[in-house]
Amino acid sequence: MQEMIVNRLRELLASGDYAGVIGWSKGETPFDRTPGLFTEKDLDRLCYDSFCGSNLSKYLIANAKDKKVIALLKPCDCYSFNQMCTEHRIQRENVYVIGVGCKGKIDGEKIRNGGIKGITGVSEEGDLLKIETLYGEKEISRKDVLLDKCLSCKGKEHKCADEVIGESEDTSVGNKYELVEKLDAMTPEERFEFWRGELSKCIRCNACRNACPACSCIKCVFDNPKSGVENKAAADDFEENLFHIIRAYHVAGRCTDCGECSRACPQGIPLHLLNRKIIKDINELYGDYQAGEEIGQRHPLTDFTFEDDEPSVVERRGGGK
Amino acid sequence: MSVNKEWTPNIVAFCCNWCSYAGADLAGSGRMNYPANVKIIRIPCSCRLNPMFVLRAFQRGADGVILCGCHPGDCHYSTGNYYARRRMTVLFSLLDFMGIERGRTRVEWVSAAEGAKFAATMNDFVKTVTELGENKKLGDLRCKK
Amino acid sequence: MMKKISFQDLPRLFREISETQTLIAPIEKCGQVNFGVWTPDSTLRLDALKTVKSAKGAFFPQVEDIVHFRMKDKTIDIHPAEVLTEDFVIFGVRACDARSFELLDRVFLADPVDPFYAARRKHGTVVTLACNQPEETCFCTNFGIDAADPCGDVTAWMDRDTLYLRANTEKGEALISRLENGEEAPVEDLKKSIGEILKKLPLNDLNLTGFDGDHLMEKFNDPKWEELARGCLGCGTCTFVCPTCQCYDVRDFDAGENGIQRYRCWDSCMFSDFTLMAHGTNRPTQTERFRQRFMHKLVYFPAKNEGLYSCVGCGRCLEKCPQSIHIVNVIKSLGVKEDD
Amino acid sequence: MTDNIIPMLGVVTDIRTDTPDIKTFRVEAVGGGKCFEHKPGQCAMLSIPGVGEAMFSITSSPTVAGYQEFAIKKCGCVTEWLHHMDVGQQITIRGPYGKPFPVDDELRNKDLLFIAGGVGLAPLHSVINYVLDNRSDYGKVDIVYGSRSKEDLLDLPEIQSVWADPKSGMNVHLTIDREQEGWDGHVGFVPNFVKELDFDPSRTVLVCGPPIMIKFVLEALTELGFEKTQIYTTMELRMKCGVGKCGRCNIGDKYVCKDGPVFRFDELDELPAEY
Repeated sequence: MQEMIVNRLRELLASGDYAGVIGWSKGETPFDRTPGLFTEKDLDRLCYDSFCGSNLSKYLIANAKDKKVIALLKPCDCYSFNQMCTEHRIQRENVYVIGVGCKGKIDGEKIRNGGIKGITGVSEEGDLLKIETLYGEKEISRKDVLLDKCLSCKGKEHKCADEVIGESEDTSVGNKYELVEKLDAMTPEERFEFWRGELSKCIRCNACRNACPACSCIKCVFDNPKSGVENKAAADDFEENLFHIIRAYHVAGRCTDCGECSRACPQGIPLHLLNRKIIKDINELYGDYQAGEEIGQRHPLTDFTFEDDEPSVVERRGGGK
Repeated sequence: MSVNKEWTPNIVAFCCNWCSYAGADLAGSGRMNYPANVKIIRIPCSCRLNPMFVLRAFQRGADGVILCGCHPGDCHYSTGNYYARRRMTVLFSLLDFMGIERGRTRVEWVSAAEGAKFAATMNDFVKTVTELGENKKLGDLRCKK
Repeated sequence: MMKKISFQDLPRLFREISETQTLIAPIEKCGQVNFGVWTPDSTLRLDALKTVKSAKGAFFPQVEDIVHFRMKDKTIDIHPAEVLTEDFVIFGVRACDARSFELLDRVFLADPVDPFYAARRKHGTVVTLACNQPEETCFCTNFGIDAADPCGDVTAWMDRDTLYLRANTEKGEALISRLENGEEAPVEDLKKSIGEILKKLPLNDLNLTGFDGDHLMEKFNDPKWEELARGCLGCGTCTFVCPTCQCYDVRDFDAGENGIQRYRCWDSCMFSDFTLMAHGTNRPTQTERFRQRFMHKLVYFPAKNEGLYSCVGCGRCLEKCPQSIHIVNVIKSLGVKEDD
Repeated sequence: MTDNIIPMLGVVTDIRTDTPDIKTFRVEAVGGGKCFEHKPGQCAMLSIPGVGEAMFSITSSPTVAGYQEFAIKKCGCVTEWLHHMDVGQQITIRGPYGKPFPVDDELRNKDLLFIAGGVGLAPLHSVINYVLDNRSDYGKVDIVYGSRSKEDLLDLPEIQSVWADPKSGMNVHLTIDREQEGWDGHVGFVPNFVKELDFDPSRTVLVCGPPIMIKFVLEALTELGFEKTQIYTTMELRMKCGVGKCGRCNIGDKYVCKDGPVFRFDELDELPAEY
């Protein structure tokens, strides 16, 4: 598929209409895939395979501002792209979207955390990953090491592609709200303990914010000394909570559930659960809504009906008391 | 949790200028009692309540936060409270999801004529929060006395 | 003198140590291993090669109060925070992190000495641990670090069910003298087998020629920076997991009636507001901020410190950068190529 | 032991409004007298707890007994607060930081030329007064100072009555950017003025002002035949610690707070142009 993509890109770039293509290149370790804007001359470094898990749509804000570019987007990245077009952060006409086929992306961290160490090479054979390590060869099923976001795959359709190259597969398994429901069923004390444990790992590196396609403010409240919440470090438990509540709430209704926050987090905090809880609430209270489904949607928190539930509905709904 | 007998909760009430704030006035001039530990902050409309204000109140030592605005349909700006209603619902649900007791946050619609309702609401809210005890989950330790 | 203790008895030793001083060790919490205060309930993970955050936090904590103020009318009361006066032990530091302490010393113990850091160094005993299973992201060998025989007050080796320990300093001696004597041979064997693996590490042969003060402007003006930085998100992950990054910010927290707490906290040169002043910033683009980070590690720091690089090859940035951009890319891209 | 990062108390004993956006603050120790001794060109960290801390150059000469002065332009959070404060307010102060101008070494017995623009006079002010108080140690002295308008000239009364006094043995050349009623002096930008004045290239130059002015002054001086080794300047970057540790003011292998802020232009040539 990579060859097909590169050949097509060569054709498109030769027309001179585009300044380059937003894609991935290989790096040092078998899992390293670094995003960047590739021009005709470094196109041979462009790579697309099972490790290109990162969402490239956010790079279009900076790169498609004053020039036309081509973007390689996986089905899930298309939602973020549409959402940013809706918010006028990206000019749709400046981007030629090539939808690239995706059968789920592999999480290097999951392989490492699974106890396979010293990985020097990975090759795919159907559903099996053959892993060369400093300590001998190992095998692992591809399905077991997919990125978390692939397990809640939104489907194989590219929602915004100008053309599609390659086949996609829906890799979702089970109910994506399973963990949210599990937490909902706990008592407030248990929930609080769960989040305290997770959030106490936060190092305030801002990776979740900077990776998030919905976090596209030019000046973030957390960088603004006048906001009163500009604290670079979690000097107190409260600040960890504050940061993540504000961040989750700020993308409420706009979050496409792309999972970049959890993928980027160096401490493995399941940040997407906060967003997913909001999505679940919105769906249940205000009707099914998927941010980024199409360009120009009005999201539920900038909308209302006369018959909306009162906020006290939170107290009446199920879950542990 | 042992509740000190001396302890009374800190309540922050955000009140819409056009209704609940006047409602509070009416409660006052009508000599209706409501606890003195309710601190009223006047806002131009219930939808002015930035969710960050709620968190900020908790940070600075509030034990409960209540938003009072015009009854749905009566908003001075016609639709502000409808937006506020959705926003607060989602916020309160998120706080609940993080393990913050549900009773610490509330929204009530109180019109300018409902002085009695204002007093009753505050009495009830203070009672609920008093039962919940001190807010230990969502405050900044450096602000604690 | 080599000492030994079986893993079975380790909790007992830890309990003994923790009775008199704080014991910091790699502990698993919510699925991640970080250095933390050991208690009998903690999940000790000496087998984890790399903690997410490095061990530098034991001496240079992420957040540290420095002074407290109270203001009344026009007057101010100043209460400096107290420096550490109690001993502590940090157990299970790997060779790379142990070297990072020496690099931090170059900054914080340089004139004028940082009192908070100096006190922690004085009261801390470092127990290092040899790396039985180095990983593909390790490249400490490039910086003359021996993962088979790390420095520190005490060096420890894990051999099957026994931990061998050797004191290197008086502080170390005091800590482990109570243990029974151990044999040298198993440790020698272990060192040999670790040495064999170290030789096979894929990132062993980084060419650092030309990364020095003499080539400062040449490296600074290299056109490749833009390409290297183009995927950088500008988050602080690499900085915060890095054992040698030492930039900090000083901030005030206004706690109302409780006065004002001035604290310092880790900061990142990758953040857009790092050098922001009222009239703007001198590094307006991410490329410049990215360049600053790596120029500092590979050129500025060695220029000031007899060629010592401010990188220890721990490989945390390789594992943790959300977009896989790291120091090895920089060294390979800007360095002298074999065929040049 | 903690004195290099823990501040001491200072009291603001006088506030003078110099221009619409610059005020000069006199700072003394709480019991009276100077907070510390300093050398011309050094800086100090002033702070208001809860607002922030910032580095300012010390405007007064070390020869002044009993206090230090800071000319501060209103441009950010801290400076804004300082501008609103009243006499008697306590602030915190720590310092002195940085390398001073080499007034007792390289500058001694030299013919000096000071070039300043706007609030850039602040750090040079200290040197000029130091030179004035030790007049016999230095040769000819010329001061070129320019600002946007007459009102924006810092310390005009002092310049006119002390520095321009023939007894001082110094020549003062003032300029403003645009024609203005009540101004019969020179009009034009500082770099051009320097060229017009055609100084002898044997002088040692101390220059401070906005970066763009410094750039063109440097060009003008080069045109006149000056070498970079004769020209000193002082830099300003964001600083937090003041002791070369927090990493903020790092340029090349130098920390501006510790290795600067005074640099000779040939030294700057060896540094990346990130200032």
